[in-house]
Amino acid sequence: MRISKGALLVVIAVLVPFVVEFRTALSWFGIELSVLESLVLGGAVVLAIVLWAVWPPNGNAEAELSGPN
Amino acid sequence: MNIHTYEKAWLVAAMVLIVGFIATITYGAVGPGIAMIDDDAGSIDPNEISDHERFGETGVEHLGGNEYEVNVVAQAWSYSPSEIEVPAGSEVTFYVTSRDVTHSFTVVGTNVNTMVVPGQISEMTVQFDEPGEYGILCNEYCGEGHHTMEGLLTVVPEDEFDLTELSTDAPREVEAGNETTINATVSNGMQDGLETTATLEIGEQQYERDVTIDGEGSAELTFDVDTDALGEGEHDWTLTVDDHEESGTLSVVSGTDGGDTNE
Amino acid sequence: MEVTRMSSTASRTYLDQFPAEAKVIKAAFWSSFMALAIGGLLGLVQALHRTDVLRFIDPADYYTVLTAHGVLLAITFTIFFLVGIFTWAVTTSLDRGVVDIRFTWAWYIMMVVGTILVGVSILGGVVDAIPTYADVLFTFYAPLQAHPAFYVGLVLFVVGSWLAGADWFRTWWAWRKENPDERIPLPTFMALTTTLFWYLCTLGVALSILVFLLPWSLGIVDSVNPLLTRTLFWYFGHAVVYFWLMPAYMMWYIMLPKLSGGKLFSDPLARVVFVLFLLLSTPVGIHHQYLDPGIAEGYKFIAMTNTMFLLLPSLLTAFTVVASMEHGARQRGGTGYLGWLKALPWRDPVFTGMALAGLMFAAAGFSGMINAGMNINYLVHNSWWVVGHFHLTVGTAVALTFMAAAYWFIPQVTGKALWSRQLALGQVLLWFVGMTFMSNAMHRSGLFGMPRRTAEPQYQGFNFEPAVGTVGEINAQVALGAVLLTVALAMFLLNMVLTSFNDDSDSLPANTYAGTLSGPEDSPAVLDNLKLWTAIAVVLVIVGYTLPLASIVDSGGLFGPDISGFQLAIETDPALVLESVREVMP
Amino acid sequence: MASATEQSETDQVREIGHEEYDPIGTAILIGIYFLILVLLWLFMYFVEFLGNGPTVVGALLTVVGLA
Repeated sequence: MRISKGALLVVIAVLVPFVVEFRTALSWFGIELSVLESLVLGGAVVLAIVLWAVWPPNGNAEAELSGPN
Repeated sequence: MNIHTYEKAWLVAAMVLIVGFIATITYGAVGPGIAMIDDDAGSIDPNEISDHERFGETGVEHLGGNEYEVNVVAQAWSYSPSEIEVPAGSEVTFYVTSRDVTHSFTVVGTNVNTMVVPGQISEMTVQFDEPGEYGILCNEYCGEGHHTMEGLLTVVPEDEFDLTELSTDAPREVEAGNETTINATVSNGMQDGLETTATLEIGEQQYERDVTIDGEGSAELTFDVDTDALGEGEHDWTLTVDDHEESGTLSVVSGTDGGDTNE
Repeated sequence: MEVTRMSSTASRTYLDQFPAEAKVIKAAFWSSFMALAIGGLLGLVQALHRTDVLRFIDPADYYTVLTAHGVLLAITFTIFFLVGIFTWAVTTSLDRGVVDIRFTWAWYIMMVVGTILVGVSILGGVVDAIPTYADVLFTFYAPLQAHPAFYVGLVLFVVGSWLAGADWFRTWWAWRKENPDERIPLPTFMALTTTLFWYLCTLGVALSILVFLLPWSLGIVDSVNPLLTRTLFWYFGHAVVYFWLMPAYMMWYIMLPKLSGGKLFSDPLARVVFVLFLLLSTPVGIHHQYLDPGIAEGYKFIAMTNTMFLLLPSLLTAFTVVASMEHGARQRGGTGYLGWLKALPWRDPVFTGMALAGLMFAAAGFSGMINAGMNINYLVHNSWWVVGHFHLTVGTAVALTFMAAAYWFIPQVTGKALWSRQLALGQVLLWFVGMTFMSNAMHRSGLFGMPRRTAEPQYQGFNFEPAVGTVGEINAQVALGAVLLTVALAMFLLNMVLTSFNDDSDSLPANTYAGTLSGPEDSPAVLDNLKLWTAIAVVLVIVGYTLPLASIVDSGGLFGPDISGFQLAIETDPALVLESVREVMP
Repeated sequence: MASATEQSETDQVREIGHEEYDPIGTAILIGIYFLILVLLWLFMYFVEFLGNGPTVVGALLTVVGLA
């Protein structure tokens, strides 16, 4: 784990407002996402973050950081 | 006191932010000229609204030029008038007061919004440049029917707007052979004079009158109707002045059936 | 001083130190949780009704539910928690108990009686057997009239809170005699300054109720001046939001740094912040009346300027608190410009709840700035935007901090370990996510004119036109958020109940709060001069309010122009409805 | 629950005093917050609000007209 499970959950939670408002922001540029597309997008981002988090750390710096958590 | 450099910088930035906000608001007041609801319109006794010079008769009034005044009374759970029509390109001043509890007069999707507190008169001046249709709603809780309190504001193209009112006085039944008249009153709510044509259609017949009315004036029109030409039976009539219409039915009956009931 | 005190109590819980006070605090917390449970559930009923997802109450009853939701959550939940936490803060930081525990119980019971009176009078709106009526929402704007019991209950509750304040002052005076040369410990300083502005602001609502509304509801006086009582309400109504916010601030200042593993960055600045709140909380209430007739634009501008400067203490708090967290993270081994964030104890629900509450408050700060901006108020006034705003402030910054704090405090005052930390962590995260959905949609819908306080915002003559998406999507977001919040609420209550029955009392943390990097000795002694700050606060109030109040009384009369009371219920006043119908008929 | 206070103490890997502590991360975060506030304020005021007309105007308008 690159970050603690608690921190991972927090990151995912904090992501929610960004996913929700991403749609609004895109619409100013004329791109209209449907609710489903937003959900898929959000899911993809969460998946990417989870993958990043659980990927075995490939450097010593990461291992050191995950210690205190 | 020992304050960290970053914190000092943040203190300065926070002050800049605050002053910037105040500056923006001040710009809004001076630049685009946004005025707040004020105490200019004074107070009013809610029990005397009906006799009040302004609110005794609610609705749109023409002040001259492109300036209008709209007097509105809010009460649980409606506005009087509930439908308001003003022309595009006009400057409209709303005066709103409440007969009972606190309401609001909020034009949906715009920055036209005021609380309506009983005992006080809200005054706000708004420029309507484009035609459009806006809902009006009450956004302050005013009792169980609060959510049903609504109105409609229509901004019509300038050339479709007038404050002409048409009312008619016509018999329902007339004896064949007798002369009868259909009377109409055309009033002009605008300050400018009105020149138009009134048209009465009854059966196959058509009568026309040119009307000229001064600002804030009215004209009485009398149309003599030839009952012989109509013949016995029911005759629908329509009186038209610009796009205002009044209609009714005149029955021509034989002399023995009944009298000339002019109601 | 602080360090020695903390080490002397290092392994003891609050219950060990102050068993008698712990009982009152526990009672206050549970009163608070009961209000939260009922009020929260009613919130779900409203959210589902308004958004047309599920309607099982009469639209008229919606307003009874809304009144109960507002009063129970904004007043009862917050203030019961506050009196508990302030009693903890004063006794813990002074390291002495209250002067007379019977007095402490007396004010607590008085507040409970007040709450019950208010609750029952509101309940009368839906239960026919109770002959009361109080569908006046938590703002009770005259001439909407409630049953006298409603006003009496509010007065009892507020007077109870005054006595609570007196209790803290007495405790402090007693400590002062024994420690004449000490600086006031920070938590006590926070409690006392908050109490002072509470006294100042509640004078307005007390005046409004005792002189005008209560005599009027009893029929002793015939009428009231609606603008006057409304202005007196908001004289109190803005400071009250800071009153319920201050315990959350206290938690962020004295608990968050400790939980992060560090120390409070600056004690002197914390004092400055609380002094600023004492000075500026009250003379700003007119910013709730930007769109009121009868108040001159100049007074609104003055209120706006004061309000904008009231941002300063909150902005300073943001820096101090985050810096304290960063200090903790770095002591725990965090490195880098932002990498230290990973070293914070995110698994700890107490920490995470408070940190997320603080994050939400940063967002709320922004919508609050919009609300404060005088003319931009035309855009958002009384729209759902405002509801979105205060669900971020009182509904998250305060409520989530309180819930997170409860995970620490309930073990402290009961001597029982928290039942489940995992459930607690899930709960604070779920609350955050639920509120994100609900509040975000509310803010957005306010921008296209969706009104607040409206049972069924669906109109005959027009439709709302959102800039993005549809009204249906907005409603779905609100309903989803409300459901998530309700689940989070249930998780919280379950954890609290099971903690109370928990047999495990091992490994309880000691009753400590954060030390400071820069202590009180770094701050000028004048900061502790409460008399001086109170005097300045009074002067500011006089400056801010004398002229507007004088002009309101001058134009509308002290008791108003014979305005009778209205209890606008469809069943009780058919004549009024008829009149309305007649009015709209051509 | 014990970890809320005790873990934080046992977790401490070093002691940082007031003089040596440099809250650079806080400065960055607060700087980002500042930027967000400024941009959102400008957006809300000049796009959402002023673009949401008609708006209530007053006597000041004539002053601007003359200017």
